[in-house]
Amino acid sequence: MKKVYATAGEALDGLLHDGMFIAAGGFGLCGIPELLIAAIRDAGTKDLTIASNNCGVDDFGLGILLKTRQIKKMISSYVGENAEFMRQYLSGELELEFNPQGTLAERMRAGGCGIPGFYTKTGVGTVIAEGKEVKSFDGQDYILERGIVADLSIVKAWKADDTGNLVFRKTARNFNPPAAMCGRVCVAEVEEIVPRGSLDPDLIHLPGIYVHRIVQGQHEKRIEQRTVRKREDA
Amino acid sequence: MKKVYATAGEALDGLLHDGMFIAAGGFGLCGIPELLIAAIRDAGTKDLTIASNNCGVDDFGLGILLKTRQIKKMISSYVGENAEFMRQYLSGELELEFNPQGTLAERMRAGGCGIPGFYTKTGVGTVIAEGKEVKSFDGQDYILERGIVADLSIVKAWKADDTGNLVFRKTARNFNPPAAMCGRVCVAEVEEIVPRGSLDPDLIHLPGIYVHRIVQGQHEKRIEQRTVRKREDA
Amino acid sequence: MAWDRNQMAARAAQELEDGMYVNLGIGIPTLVANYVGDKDITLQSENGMLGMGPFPFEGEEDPDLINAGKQTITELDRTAYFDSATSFGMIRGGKIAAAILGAMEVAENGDLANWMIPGKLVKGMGGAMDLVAGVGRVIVVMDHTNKAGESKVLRECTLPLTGKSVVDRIITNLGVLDVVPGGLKIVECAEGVTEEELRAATEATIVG
Amino acid sequence: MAWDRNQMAARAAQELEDGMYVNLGIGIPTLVANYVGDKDITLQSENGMLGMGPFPFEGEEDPDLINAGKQTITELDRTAYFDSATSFGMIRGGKIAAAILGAMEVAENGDLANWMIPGKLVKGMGGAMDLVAGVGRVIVVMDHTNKAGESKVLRECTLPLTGKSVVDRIITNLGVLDVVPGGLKIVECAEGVTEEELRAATEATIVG
Repeated sequence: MKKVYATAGEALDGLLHDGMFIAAGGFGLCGIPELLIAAIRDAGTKDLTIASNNCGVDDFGLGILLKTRQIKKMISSYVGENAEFMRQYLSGELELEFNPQGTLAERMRAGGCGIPGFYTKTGVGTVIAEGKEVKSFDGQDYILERGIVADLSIVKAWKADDTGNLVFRKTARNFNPPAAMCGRVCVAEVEEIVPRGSLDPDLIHLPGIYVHRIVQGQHEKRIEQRTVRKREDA
Repeated sequence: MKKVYATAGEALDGLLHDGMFIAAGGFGLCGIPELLIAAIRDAGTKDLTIASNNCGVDDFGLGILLKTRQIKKMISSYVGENAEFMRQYLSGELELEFNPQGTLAERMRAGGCGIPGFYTKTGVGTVIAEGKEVKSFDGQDYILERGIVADLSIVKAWKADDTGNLVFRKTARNFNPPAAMCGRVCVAEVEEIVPRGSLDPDLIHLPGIYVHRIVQGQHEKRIEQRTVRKREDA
Repeated sequence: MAWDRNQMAARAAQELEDGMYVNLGIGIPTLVANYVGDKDITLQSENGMLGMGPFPFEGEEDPDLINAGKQTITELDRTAYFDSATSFGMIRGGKIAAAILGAMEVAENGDLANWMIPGKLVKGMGGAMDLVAGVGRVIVVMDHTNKAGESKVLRECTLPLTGKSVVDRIITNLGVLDVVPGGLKIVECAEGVTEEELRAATEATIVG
Repeated sequence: MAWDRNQMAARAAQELEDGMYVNLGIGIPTLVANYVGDKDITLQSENGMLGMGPFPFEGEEDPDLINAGKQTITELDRTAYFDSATSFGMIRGGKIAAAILGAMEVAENGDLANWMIPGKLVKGMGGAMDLVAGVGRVIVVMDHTNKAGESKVLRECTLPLTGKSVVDRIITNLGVLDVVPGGLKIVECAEGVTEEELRAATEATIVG
């Protein structure tokens, strides 16, 4: 069963269609599937609904799909840092569903784990609760949130073996595992494909069962806010 | 904040009381908190409700707490391999709540993650669904299962650092992470405590936030079913 | 004449396709692994492992490495370990393409009973209810009749269910049947078994 | 006379006890890390990290290592990384002892508003709703009044809520108040601030 593809475009071949629902990993510009996003731009797939914590910046990450008007709706927790997003949203061209960050992560994990709904305290008594079932457990109110199942997941990992076992690096892990879980098909881009058997089976973050296609490539890995401290002289 | 204790007994000091609810890691006799179980036997704590996938064998694992009649109720998915269990259960001395294995694991994880209830297809139309709310999502029926929050979790890991970061080994991981998550207090026994900084932060299975006390000790690690194959001569 | 245990396992192995992630139950289903041939099949063990290998050589048993039947096993170069919540997440989430399981009874609507006999010692369902509710395809492998010669392929199950309308295909010593609208459809008969013999041994409605 | 930003952060740091796992919001709360002294505090960053270290030295920035404010940071010898579902699992599950957050408005019943102003650009709540609903103790650090001199400590919030009845303690430039039955209780006044001044600057009911 061949999972490794030569390019991001080939890895997405046959998986894209207008109006589809995509779940994407990444937080800010950290750990985003930048090669697959670029390939979706090149494919020109339209009317996309995308569940992703953020929507990139104007010229990088999911922001490039805004510029080309390929996104119909975003499901996100935070969409600052993107002027084009705000323009399209305020003009009514773009739909937006805000999800609390943890609710979004759990909705993805739930959808991937066959859980169609779960109860959470997050958002009780706020606009987030509007239209949602409220249920009391042990005297406290919770709202029902739905699991997400996407047509396609796009994620970015550090290393993979050819069976799709993935390892992430530092905080670039973030939404990638839950996003990968919730897709009917999942395509992963990685910095390095290593030989089978070279990943310690105890240390695999996401087993290959969740990953259907893999592509290796060069990543820009742009930094959104470079903050540093000075080396103090002793 | 000192988390490391010298003995299993000291690690449990002040945490035990009659009638309490304990969640225990392990599958069969693999990855069970054998030192903490022995310390609970020695402490003589009674009327325990224990959520654990299995209940050990007659003279090892949780089975030793059956012998001493310390267990009032088990929440488990499989309790074969234990004659004393069956005797106490059939005579009405021991209560038993069967949970499907995946439901039990998810109930622990949910309780630890602040999710008081979730819906699952598992058990729909069976005795497991009796008395449980049924809800339809997208035309399919699911039952509501509750998150578990235990007074105490007891788990077994391979390695820990002194901040409680844990690493497990092979299939001995099993129920240990979800069991650890669902306890108001969690005590972990490990084979080795390593210096802070010697565990790769990317490869920690359970962050120390879930682990309040740690004890290092010698483990018997008994094998329940030794199955082998012969070396074929070439 | 009919299939023996190994022939049933070999027939069940034909259900598996390249690239599938599969969970095999205890008993005859375990034997299926011997018949997958060149197909790239990854076995899941629901206690937290993908890529289950064969039993270890004597002296190489590892107490930290067992399967869901609590037997010592080995790992492969594709193996990944994970916790029980993750393991059943992939089962419940439909990521496992197929489960091949034994059964006490199967009904024509796909109901499955394989975990308890009232009045007898009850050991528990383990992961069976999760598997039949969650995996892509449930294939039952069992003897067609019980020791008393009574059909185990029934109009309705008499024993407490493991899952409701969950079975897709039944492979017995007498042949292969699919659960279809209205009843069961004969897919094939075992070598030396006639369709009449298969029908005679089956209490369930056979359609088509 | 009143506390400045650093004095507010220093006061907030007094809320933290040895062994606590804590989440700090953006702005003044971030400064709290400078005042924990010898206390063994572990900082969570909700994008998937426990044991957040300081900013990196110039030239050592790692694009794979950022905090929830998307700033480059470093790791410590206690650090562990995990995915976002796990991260918010520990938040929602009450494993984080305290969150110290900024606010636009706080009401006397503990309602908190800090994520949106209708009619203005809405960026989203990020993890704030999860944090205030989940963590053990919510401590708000903010100026007591807005730029127009109006109280931000109110009978009722006027802005859309981040969480309902979630705030435990409010630390402002004028003092410290606790949310108690019936209203707010003055815990202490900032240096040079009288109780009368604090009351005058507060719209909320003050009890006790």
